[in-house]
Amino acid sequence: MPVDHRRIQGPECSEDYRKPKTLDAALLKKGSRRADGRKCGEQRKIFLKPGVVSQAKGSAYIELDHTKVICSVFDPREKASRNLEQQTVRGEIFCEFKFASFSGVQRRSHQQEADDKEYSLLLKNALEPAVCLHEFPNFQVDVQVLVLQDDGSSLAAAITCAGLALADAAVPMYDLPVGLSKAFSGDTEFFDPTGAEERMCLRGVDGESDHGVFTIGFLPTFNQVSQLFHSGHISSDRFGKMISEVGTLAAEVHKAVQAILLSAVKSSIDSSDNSKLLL
Amino acid sequence: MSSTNERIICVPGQVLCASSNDHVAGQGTFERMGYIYASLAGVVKVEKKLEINIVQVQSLKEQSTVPSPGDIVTARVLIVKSRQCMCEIKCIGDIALTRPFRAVLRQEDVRATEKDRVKMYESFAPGDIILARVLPIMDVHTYQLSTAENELGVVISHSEAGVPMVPISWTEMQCPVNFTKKLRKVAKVIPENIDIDMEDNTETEKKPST
Amino acid sequence: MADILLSEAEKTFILHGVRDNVRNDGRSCSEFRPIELELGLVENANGSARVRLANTDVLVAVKCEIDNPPSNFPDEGKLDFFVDCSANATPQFEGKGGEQLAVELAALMSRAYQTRESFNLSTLSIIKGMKCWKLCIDVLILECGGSLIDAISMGTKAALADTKIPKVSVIGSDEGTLELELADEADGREEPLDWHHAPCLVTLNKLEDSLLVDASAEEEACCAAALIVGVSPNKKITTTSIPGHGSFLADSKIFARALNLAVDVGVKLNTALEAAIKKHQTLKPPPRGFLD
Amino acid sequence: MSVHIKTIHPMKYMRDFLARNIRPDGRKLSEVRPTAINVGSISTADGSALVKIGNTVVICGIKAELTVPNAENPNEGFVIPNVELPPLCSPQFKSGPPGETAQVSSQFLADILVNSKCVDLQSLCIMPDKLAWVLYCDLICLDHDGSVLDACVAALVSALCTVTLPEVKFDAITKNKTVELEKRRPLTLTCFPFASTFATFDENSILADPSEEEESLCSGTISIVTSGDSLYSVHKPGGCQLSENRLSECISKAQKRSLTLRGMVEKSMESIKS
Amino acid sequence: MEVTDVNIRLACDRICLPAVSENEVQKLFTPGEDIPTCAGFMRGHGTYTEGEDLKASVAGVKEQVNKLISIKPLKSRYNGEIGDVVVGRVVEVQQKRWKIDTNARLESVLLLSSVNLPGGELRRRSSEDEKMMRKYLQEGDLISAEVMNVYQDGALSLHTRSLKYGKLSQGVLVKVFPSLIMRRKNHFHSLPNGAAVILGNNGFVWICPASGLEHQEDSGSAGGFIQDLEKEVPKADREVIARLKNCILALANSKMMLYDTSIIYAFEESMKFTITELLLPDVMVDVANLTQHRLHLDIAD
Repeated sequence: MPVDHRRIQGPECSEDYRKPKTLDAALLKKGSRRADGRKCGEQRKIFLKPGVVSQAKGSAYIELDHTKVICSVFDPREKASRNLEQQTVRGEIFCEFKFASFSGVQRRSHQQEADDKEYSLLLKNALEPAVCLHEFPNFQVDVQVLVLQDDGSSLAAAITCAGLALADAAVPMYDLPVGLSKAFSGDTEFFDPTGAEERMCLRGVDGESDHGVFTIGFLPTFNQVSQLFHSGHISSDRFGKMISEVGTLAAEVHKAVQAILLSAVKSSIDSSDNSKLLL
Repeated sequence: MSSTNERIICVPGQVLCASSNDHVAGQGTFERMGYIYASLAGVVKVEKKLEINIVQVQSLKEQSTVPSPGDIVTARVLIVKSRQCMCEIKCIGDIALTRPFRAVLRQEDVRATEKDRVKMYESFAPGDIILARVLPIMDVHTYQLSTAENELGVVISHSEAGVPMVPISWTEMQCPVNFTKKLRKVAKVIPENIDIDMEDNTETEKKPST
Repeated sequence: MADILLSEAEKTFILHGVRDNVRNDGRSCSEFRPIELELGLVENANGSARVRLANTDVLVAVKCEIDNPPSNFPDEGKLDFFVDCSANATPQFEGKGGEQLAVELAALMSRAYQTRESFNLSTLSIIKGMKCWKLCIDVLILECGGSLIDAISMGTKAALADTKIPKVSVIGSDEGTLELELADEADGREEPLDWHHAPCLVTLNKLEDSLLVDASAEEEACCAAALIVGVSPNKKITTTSIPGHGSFLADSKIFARALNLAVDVGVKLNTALEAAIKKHQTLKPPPRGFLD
Repeated sequence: MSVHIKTIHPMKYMRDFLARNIRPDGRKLSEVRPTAINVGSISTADGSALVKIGNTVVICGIKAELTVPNAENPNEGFVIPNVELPPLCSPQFKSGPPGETAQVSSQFLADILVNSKCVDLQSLCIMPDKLAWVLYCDLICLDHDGSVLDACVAALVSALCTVTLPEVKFDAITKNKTVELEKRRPLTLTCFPFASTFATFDENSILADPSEEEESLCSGTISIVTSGDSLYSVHKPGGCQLSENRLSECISKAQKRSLTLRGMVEKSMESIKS
Repeated sequence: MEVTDVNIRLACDRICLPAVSENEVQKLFTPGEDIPTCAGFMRGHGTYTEGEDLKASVAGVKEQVNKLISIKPLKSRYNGEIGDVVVGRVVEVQQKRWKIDTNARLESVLLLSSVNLPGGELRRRSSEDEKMMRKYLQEGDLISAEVMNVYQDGALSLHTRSLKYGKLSQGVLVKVFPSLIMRRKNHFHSLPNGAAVILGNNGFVWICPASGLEHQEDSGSAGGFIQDLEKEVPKADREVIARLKNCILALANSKMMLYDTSIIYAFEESMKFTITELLLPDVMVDVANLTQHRLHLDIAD
């Protein structure tokens, strides 16, 4: 393997001291409570804050218990000219999604890994329908996302967080996008799953047919699904039903995001008023 | 200024009003299915023009706008060549940009008359701050500017002594220290105005920035 | 996926055609173009397939390697997808032009094959916790003419059907490292894979209220949104994704219709593919390759 | 209009302020920004800390792994610091491998660890020549608003304070290791080095804890690493000349600040223990 | 929605092409191959001399006009000639000119001064017109035009200064090899089946409802820059266009020359198949064969 001269190198090989996590079928116990005490349809408490990065045009931080994601958005800049001849009438969102090396149970590499790249694309596809792309032709808006700690639903958290960061950056948007995630195995459905629940549902417990995890990017005002990322094994009828149920769940998160943004605008108006009074 | 509770604050995707003949969507808004929605988080403003109410949303952060044809921009001259000069756009209207945009000002767009006799070196110098209008986009990656109006052209230019020069005609500026004259395409701005602005600001700037 | 230029009038013509359920080549909205399949044309690979879907042309090759099993699932093997959007297909892929698309396609494929129901990775185990097979599935895009992922998924399934894994025997162990011996190919002691449950991916392109199956490149350029659905032969959905900048109305009817259409088409696709593969396996025709 | 002066005449803007002994954000020249240290917030890491100095934010997460010691130092473990300046923290950075600034910062931290010996590498060895701990300390800047080195050093030291390592038994014959996840012991630090950065606008104006804007307008910066009375490093990459008096002034300020910072780390450590 | 079965065939069932050959197979030359010559020959395109010998520099067939020997390549991009009718796509709007993709090696040029602008023929092109250029033709638009001039470097200069040329409205573009388009007096055909085709010499074939072409000729005052995006083409016309498209592709697939008669015959012969059946390779060959047969009968008559 080539040596990375740009970083301080550790020993050639090292290994995790923890034993690999086994899947915990006990999460599926028929009781009404989940491992962290939530009901199946209950979301973790959301902590959301815009304007956390001073150097960015807009930014936001989201915390779903142990899942922690930070996002910053920059001014539109001219597109990295790939096709000079090709005039595009629409702008573009460029997303870079990265899991911090210490964000998961296992240490991750500094370089962008395959799932970082995949999530970057999924996030871009989830955000673009929400943005008035025609207002900045030939320009791209950079959206940078860093997952500080991953305990499930990190893509969903990133969508919500990036939506708020875009609004904070005053990028014109049709709606505030909301990300939601659901894991299911057999008859049990976990809304806003934790990392353990996600792993278990992705794998499925033997003998039960339907299982999987899906993340949905949602624009509540126009009732649009901008991203539907699913992995698992499920019948179309049930899947269709689950998607249609998402609307009500999204409305709640959407309200919360709107309220946070409103109060952020209010407080910045107040502070700018005060400073004008000082003069 | 009015206090917060008198203003309407909105977030992207919020319905502002029904769109009609006398209510149209302006900046920071968009129209869908007969309604005007906000596309920005900020304060709603309604501007009345010829009996038509233009509904706008003004963001607190300067907008993520890009120059559009017809805008008046403030730009800094970077390189002057014989047929054109390169600039970077610093402000669009009265919005200061955080990232500049590249732009080109061609020889034929420097002034409205006697276009063929324009000499770029006698109109601009690197470092000058100019006011210009954005032309319709021809080339994909650069904006084209024009100073072919009386009010457009050089507004701030520094002499070799490092002090701002004073315009003495629409083609000349003079250094107040060693009185050398330089040729420029000068914008028609009342000169005192600039001086007052420059001096005053140093006095009022002491408040903590927000 | 690869952008092409169309005039407004051409777009309008396509759009109105879809309203009338007559597409530019006479197909109805839910009709696939004729597909041509060839198996086993890459001799150096353990399995290979080429799919031609009108102008879309992909080559899929499977290579087997011995690897260490994943630490969290010691009794399983690995699948590794790699998509090469070569500049042969379109000059737009030159340099890094095709990279984003390649990542997207490879990720979609590995998601579609992620569950045990789609592909049983435990059949790739050699010795639990020590050695396993890793299948490297390389997809080469030769020409883009729309519905790329559909063709890739067919090619992958066919290439896996064509793949035979050599038998391995342990001949001894030395200080914790195992010595393995591969059976000679000539012995014919090779085992086929269990590929029957593998999914096919179906792209539905949305044009106004219609859903188009197997859109041509021109039609893709007109469509506002697309939904990719992975469908297994037993009518289950293995993966979904909404590529590009489009979105769908979250109406239960629309989604139910889209998902049901995808499943119906996907099942037909799986059935036709399986029949073609069976036919190939009974006929065992010599490879035609690229030269005619 | 102030915004316009700032974008069109940045140097004049700065000079006008300094002439009146005040900085654009209202601080005095020697005043540092409010600092906050928050430890142990990342539960997937074996040690972590978040440091805020004004707007500047740096997070440090430490992952411990097992490895074989180097042949040259068979009874030592490893501490590997790496600084990431992702495009997230400032538009001046591009994505991709670490740029020059990030490389210099990583090396700066590695040098401090070597010079100050704040972590006893021998304590990271489990069985000489066979098994040792390696601590991967990854520092990510989340907001790049000046004096990032100060925040990096503080984040690294505070995160190291929170590291706990499980007990490992190693059987040299069977090569079996048993990790007792329940029995964890904290890492002990021999000293607590902290960095203080100053920006030099000209010979007379030296700004403590400069912001990004100030750093870009000043001719150079100087970073001083101390732990109480001991001085570990003075890092002055270019810039205008500095008289000896000025330098010793800075050093004494840095020493004072390191004590304050140490107090803050201890306080936040207590808060997580309780 | 009714979902039709998917058709997957194996490659071994593929029909070998060319199943249709028009005449006896001509001798093919490969690059570097000696070309038999006559005394005092002249070196034409696609050849080079090495010592006394004349050799082919491209793969193709020999063409001899008196003493001029040239090799006509089998596959090539479009080599324009003055007076050719072409169909092209606007790829770039520049100052005073449009860049047009005509399948030639270099992008062709349509000067602002070579088009009819609204409001009369002889109007000076003002700078206002320059700024309005994207209003007339923008990226992606299709036009029919005539080759006005061939520049030194081989780039083509086009003009649309006739009422029959200009912006194309609703329809379908089919791309075939330029060599398959037969050179004729007329390249605009209104077919009896209700469709119209423009057989561009550059291999771009435009198929549209017959009304589409007529309509354009009426609108002289607009300079051929208007499009009707509102009008819907009736379903019956649409089916004719789809069938025509598939027939043209079937003929091209069998390397048959395209001109009005061959297209009409192919269309008529295809009627026993459904439109979608025409996408199947064996049906395509069948249609080409039947057309070939009818054309031979014509010659025999």
